[in-house]
Amino acid sequence: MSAFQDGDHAVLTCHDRTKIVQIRQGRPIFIDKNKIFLDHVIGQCDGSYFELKGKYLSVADMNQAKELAQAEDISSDNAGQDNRDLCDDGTGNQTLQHDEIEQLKSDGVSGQEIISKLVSKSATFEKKTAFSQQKYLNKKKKKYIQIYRTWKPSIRLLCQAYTNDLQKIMYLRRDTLAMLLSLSNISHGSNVGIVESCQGLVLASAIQRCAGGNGFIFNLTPAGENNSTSPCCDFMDFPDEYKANVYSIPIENVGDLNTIERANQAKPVEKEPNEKHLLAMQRRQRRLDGLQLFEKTKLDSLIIASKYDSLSILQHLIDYLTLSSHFVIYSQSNETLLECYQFLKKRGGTIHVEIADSWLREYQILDERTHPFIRMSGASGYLLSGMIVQS
Amino acid sequence: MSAFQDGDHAVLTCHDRTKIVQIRQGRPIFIDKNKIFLDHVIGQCDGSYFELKGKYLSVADMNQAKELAQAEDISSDNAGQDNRDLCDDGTGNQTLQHDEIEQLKSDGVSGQEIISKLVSKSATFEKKTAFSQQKYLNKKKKKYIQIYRTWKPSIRLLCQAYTNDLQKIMYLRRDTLAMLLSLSNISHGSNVGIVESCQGLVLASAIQRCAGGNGFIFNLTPAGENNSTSPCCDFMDFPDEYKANVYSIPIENVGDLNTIERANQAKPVEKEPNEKHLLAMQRRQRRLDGLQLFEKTKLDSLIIASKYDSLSILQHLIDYLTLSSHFVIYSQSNETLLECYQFLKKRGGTIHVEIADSWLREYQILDERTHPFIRMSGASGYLLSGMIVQS
Amino acid sequence: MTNLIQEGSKVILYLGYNNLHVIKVKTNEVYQTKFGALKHNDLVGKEFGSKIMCTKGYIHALSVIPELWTLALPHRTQILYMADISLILLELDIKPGSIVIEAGTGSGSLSHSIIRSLRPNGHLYTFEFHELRSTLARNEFEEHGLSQFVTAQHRDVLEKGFEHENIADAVFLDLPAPWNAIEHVMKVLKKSGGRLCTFSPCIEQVQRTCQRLSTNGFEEINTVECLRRVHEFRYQHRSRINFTADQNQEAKIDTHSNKREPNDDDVDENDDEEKTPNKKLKNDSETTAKRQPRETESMLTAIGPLVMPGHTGYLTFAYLKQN
Amino acid sequence: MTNLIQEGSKVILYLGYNNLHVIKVKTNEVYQTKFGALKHNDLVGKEFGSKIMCTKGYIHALSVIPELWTLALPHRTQILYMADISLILLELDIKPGSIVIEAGTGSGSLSHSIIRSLRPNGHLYTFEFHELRSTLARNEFEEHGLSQFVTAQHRDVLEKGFEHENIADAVFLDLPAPWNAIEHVMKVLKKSGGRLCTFSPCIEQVQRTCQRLSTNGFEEINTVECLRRVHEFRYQHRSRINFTADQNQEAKIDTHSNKREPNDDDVDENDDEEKTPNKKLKNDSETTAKRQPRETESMLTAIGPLVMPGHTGYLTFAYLKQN
Repeated sequence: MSAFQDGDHAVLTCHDRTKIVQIRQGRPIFIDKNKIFLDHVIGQCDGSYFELKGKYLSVADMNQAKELAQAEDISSDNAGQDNRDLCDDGTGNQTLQHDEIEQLKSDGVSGQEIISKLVSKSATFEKKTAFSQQKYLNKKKKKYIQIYRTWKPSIRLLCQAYTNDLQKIMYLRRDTLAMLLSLSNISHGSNVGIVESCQGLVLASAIQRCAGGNGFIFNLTPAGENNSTSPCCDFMDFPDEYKANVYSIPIENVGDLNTIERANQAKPVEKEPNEKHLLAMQRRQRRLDGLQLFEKTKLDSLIIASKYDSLSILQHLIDYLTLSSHFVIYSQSNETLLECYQFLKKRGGTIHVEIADSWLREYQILDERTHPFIRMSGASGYLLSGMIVQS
Repeated sequence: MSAFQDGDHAVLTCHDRTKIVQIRQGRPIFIDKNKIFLDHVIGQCDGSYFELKGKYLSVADMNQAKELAQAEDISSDNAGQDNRDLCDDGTGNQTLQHDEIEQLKSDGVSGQEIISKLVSKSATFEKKTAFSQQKYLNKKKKKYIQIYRTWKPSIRLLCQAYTNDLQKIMYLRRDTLAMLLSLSNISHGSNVGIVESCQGLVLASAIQRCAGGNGFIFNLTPAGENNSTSPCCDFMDFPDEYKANVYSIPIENVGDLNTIERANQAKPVEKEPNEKHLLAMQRRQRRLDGLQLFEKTKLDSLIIASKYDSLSILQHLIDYLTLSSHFVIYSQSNETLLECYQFLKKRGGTIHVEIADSWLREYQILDERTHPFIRMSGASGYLLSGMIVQS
Repeated sequence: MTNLIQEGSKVILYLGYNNLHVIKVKTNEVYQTKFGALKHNDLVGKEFGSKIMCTKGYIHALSVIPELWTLALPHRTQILYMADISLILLELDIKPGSIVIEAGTGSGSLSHSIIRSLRPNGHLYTFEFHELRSTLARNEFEEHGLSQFVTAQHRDVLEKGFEHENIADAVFLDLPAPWNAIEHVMKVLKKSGGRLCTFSPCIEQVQRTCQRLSTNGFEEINTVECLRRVHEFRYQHRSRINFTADQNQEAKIDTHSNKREPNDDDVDENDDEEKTPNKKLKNDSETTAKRQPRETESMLTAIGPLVMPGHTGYLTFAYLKQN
Repeated sequence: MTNLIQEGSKVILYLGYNNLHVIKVKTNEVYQTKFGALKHNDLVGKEFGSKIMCTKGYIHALSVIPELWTLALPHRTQILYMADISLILLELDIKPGSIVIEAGTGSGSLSHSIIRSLRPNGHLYTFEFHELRSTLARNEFEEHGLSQFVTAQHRDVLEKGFEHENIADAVFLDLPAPWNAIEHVMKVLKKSGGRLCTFSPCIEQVQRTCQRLSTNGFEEINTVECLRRVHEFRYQHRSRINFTADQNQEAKIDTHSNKREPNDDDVDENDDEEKTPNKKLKNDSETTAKRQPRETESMLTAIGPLVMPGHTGYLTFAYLKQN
C-alpha cells in the first residue's frame, strides 16, 4: 500500500463522520468551519491515525489512538437494559463552564484531560449507574477526542462519505450500487455506456472495474453537464491508463450522424491560441472522437442512473447493445421502471428482465444486547435489469 | 370457553395446515378428497386434540398427542450445520412398499407403528447422522401421524387459514389487517362503513370489534355480490346481537335519494307468498332500510379494501364521514393509493394522511440455530389512512 | 365519550404531521404553540376535529384516540408503536369481553389500544413496578374516561405475581427478563387456554424466553418482528433529453441553421451559466419552431423514507392450555 | 472469451425466467429440453445471445457470466446469492489487482464474481475441505477459462491455515465456525491492512465471530443482512362502480324508465347469473344511452412477491492493520 502524496485524495474519518479531502501541502481543508492542515498526512499510509493538534492533523501512535477512539463497551441504545436503573442524564449539573472548556482547548489541553476535568466537576457522575457513566464518557469522548484516520479512497468509502448527502447521488444506497455493478457484468475489457447523475460514483465504479482494458467507457452526459460526473472520478485518483479509454460524449447527439459534419462546419471562431483555449479545443475534439467511436461500438453493458427521463434514454441507446449484453436502470421510484419494462416487452429481444429492490439491515452484536439497529434506511431504490438476445 | 356444538364452525389444524370447517353431525368434511366425520368434536373444547381413526376424528389424550405431534428438536433447514456431515437422504433404500403401507393404514395400524416399521426396514437409517435421523423422523411423522386440533374461530385463525389462499382476500396479510383495524379506530359504538372484497374478513373483524354496540355497520357491496362478504362472517358464528346493527346495502345507490322511491314504484310482481319469497322480500326490505339509515348516519370509520376502483368509492363516501373520523384504504399497489391521496389533498379537510407498508419477519429460535425464517412474504400491500377534520 | 370539548377534556392538538401536543382544557388558560397563543376558552363547546384559531395560525383539536395518543403521550419509558401494538391485539385474540394482563404499564401506549379492543365488557389489569409511572397512567385512564375498563396497579410482578388466578385470556409482558415471569403467567392464564406475548428488544432475551416457554408446556411458540414503513410523498421532476437525432427526423431541412453544437459547450467553462441546455434551447426555438424546450414532467410518488424504525423489538407469541 | 460458441464451450441455456440449464458443447450430441431436442451442432458457430431452435420451440444460448451461473450451477452446497455477493465485493474493496482468499469454495458461486472483479491482474486463492467439491470447482474454472485468475485447493483451512503469509487484501469465510479461523486470517492478510468478511446463517455464530474479532484487534466490525426482493409484474384490473347518483346527475329525466332496482337482485337468488351488474347494464344501455357499461382499467404493476428469500445469512465485515 503506497503512501499519500501531495495532491492525492484521502477519505478522512472521525467517529461516524466521513469526508473526502484533497491533501495539499500548505493548503487547509475546512471541517465545521475550522481550518485544518493535512501536511503531516503526506507520506503516511492507508488507515493511519492522526490527532487534531492546533490546526494540524498530527500522526498519532496507533495503539494509543485506538484506545482513545474506542467507545466504552455499551449498547448504543438502552435496549435490553432494565429501565429501573435509568436515571435522568442531568446536564445541569456541570460546573465547568463552556468558556473554560474553550480556553482549555486553545491552551492545547488534550481531550482526555478535558474529560477528566468534566468528570471531576460533575455533581452527578458518581451517582450514576455504571451504564450511565459509560454512556456519559462516550458522549464526551465523541465531543472532545478528535482522532482522525486517513484512507485511500475506494468505492466503499465514497458510498460511506455520501451517506449524509444521499440526494447528491440520487439516493443510491451502497447495496443497490453493488447490485447494479453485478447486474451490469462490467469487467476488464467491457464496452460500457453510462448515463448517470450520481456525481460520477457509477462511472468511477465502472472505470475501476475495467481497469484500463481495451474496451471503451462512454460517459454520456447532457451538454453543459460534462463536469457532473467529475467529483467521484477525481476522488479515486485513477492512473492515466485507467482513463485513456474513457470518453465523455454529449448524449443529445447520439445517433445523429450529422453531428460531426455540423461540428466541422461550425468550427468555432479562431481565438488567440492561449493555453486555456487549446485545452478546450482538445477536450472538444475528444468529445467528437468519442461520439464517432460510440457510433461504431457495440456495448456490452449499459447503465442508466439519471435524473433525466430514463425511458427515452433507453429507447435511444438500446440498439447500441450487442447480443448477450446487459442493461441496468436505477430509479428511486418503481413507476419510471415500469414504463421502461413496458417498452422492453413491446420491443422484444430481451430476457431475464427483473425489477427488484433490497433491504439492508445492520446489526448491533454485543453480549446480551444483540439486535438490529434501531434506525435503518427505508429507501433502496429500484433496479431494472435484463439482457439483450436475438429476438 | 364453551364447547363445540352441532352447526358451529371450527378451525382445524394439522401440522402447518389450517382449514375452516362446519361441524355437522353425520355430515363429513373433505380433506385431500378423504371423507372425515367431525361428530366426536361436538362437546369438545377449544384446542382439543384428535386423531384420525378410520373416517372419524377421535378424541386423543392431550399429553400423548402432544408428544406424537411434536417435531424432533431440529432446525427446519440445515443452517448452521457443518455440512461436512450432510449426506444424501436416500429414498431408494426403503424396502417397505407403498401398497404395504396403505394396507397397514387401512388395517388401522397407528402412524407411530408405521414409522417404526419404516425405520426398521430402512437400509440407511442406522448410518445417518443424528441430525439426519431426526430430519427423517420428522418427515415421516408429518406424513403418517395425523393429530388434529380444533379451535374456536378467531380473526387470527382466519388469517392463518387464508395463508395459502391469499388471492381470495386480496393478499391482505395479517399484520396489514391488524394495522388497518387500529387505524380505523373502530370500537364498541362506532358507526362504520366498509367496502371490501376480502371474503368478509374485514367486515367480520369490524363486527367483532363493535360487539353489537349501538352504532351501525354498513357493508357496502355492489349489487349481485351481496354474498361476497358472507364467508368470514359465517365462520365467526357471531351471536345475533352482534349482527342486529349490521346492514348490507347496495353501494351503487349510495347518495341517490331517488332509490327508495324508485324501489317502491318498481314493486316486484306479486308471486305466490312461499317461504323463500318472503325471506327474499325481508332481505330486500332490510337493504332498503339500511340504505335509508346510511343516508342519515355520520360515519366514524370508513374502510375500503375493494377490488373496485377505490378512488371513486372514496369520492362517493367521504362526505358521510363525521368530524374527527377515520378512513383507511388498502391496496396491493401504491399507484391506487396515490390517486386517492391526490384527491384528498385537493379536497382538504383531512389530516395525518399516510401511506405505509410493513415487513413481517418470523424467526426460528433454537439453541445455536437462531435466524429469521429463510422464506418470507414480500407482499404486505399498502395502507392509506387519515382523519377528517374541519377545513 | 361526548363529541364536544368541555372544561377538563383532554385534547390532542394537531399542529402538523408528527407534531402533536396534549392539553387538558382549563377555563381562561392559554397554551403557546408555534402558531401563537391558543385560548382554552376557544376550545370549549367545539366538536372534536374542529379547526381552532390561534393568534398566528390554526390547529386542529382532536380527541384522545390510541393512535394519536401513542404519538403525543409523555414518554416515561420507551413505548410500543402501532405496528407492534396492532399485531399484538390480533395475535392475542383480544376482543370485547377479553380479560387481559399487562406488565409493565410503561407509558400506557399499548394499554389504550387494548382497552379499545376489549370494550365494553372486558377488562385490563395492568401492572407497573415503578410507582410514579403507575400513578400517572392511572390518572390518564381516569382523565380519558377509561377507568371502568382498566385496573392499574403498582406491583413488582416478577416477585409477587399477578395477584389473580386463572382469569386471563391473554397476557402481555414487556419486562427485561420475561422468562422469570413465566410461572406467574401460568397461574394467571385461564386453564382452558390462553395466549401470551412477550416483547424483547434483544435476541438473547428471546432465546431465554422461548427456552423457558417450551419447558413449561407452552405451544405454538413463534417469534416475529414487524416494521412499519411510512412513505414520503414527493414530486419527481423528470426532464427529457432532446436528442438531436429526433429533431433531424422531424425536420431534416433544419441542418443548415446556424445553431451551435451542444458539444462545444466546454470551450469556455466560465460561462456555463449561459449555456445550460434550457437557455440554449430557448434561443434555438426562436429560430426553429420545431425545437421544443426540454419537457419536464412532474409525477407524485410515495417512496420509502431515508430513515425508518429499523427495530423495535421481537414479539414472541405462545399458547398454553392446562388441564 | 470469444463471442462465438465452439466445441467444448460451456453454454447456459435460457428456457425461461429462472429456468436455466448448463451444457458443454459436444459435436453430434443432443440435449433434451421442455421445448424438445436441442442439437449441440446447432450451437456451434453461433454468437452468444442467439436464439436456437429446438424441435418444439426455441431457447437462448448464453455465456457463463456470474449472475446466470449462480442461477444455473449444480448446487453442491447452499450457495450465496447475488445480493450478498455484490455487497461482499463492494465492502471488501475487491478490484482489479486484488489478492483474495476464499474458504470454502462451495459451489463456486461467489468465486466467479470475485474473479470477474479482480481481473486482469489479481488472484483468488480458494480453499475447500471437501475434496470432490474442490476438484469440481477447479474443473469449472478451467472450462470457463478462468484458471489464470484462481487457485482452487483442497485443504482444511481450520486445521492447516491458508498456506500463504501476508498476501491478501481481502478474505472471505463461509465456514461453520469462522471464529476458529481468525488466527489464520491474521496470518494471511497483508500487514499494511486488509479486510475480512464472514458469512454465517445463525446469530450465535455471528456473536462468537464478533467477539473473537474484537479481541484480536480487528476494527470497523459491522454486521449486516441484505435481502433482494424481485417484484412480480401483474396487470391489475380495476372496475369502477356505477353509482346511480352520478347517472341521475347526468340524466335526471331518466327516473321514469322501467329499469330494475340493483337492490332487488336477491329476490330470486337462483338466477344470479342473469343479474350480474354487467349484464343488467348492458340491457339498460339499450334503453338509455347515458348509462355506460362498468369501466375496467388495466394497469401494469410490479408488486412484492408472496414468497421471497427471508434470510440467507449475516455478513460480518472487519478491517485489520498489523504494524
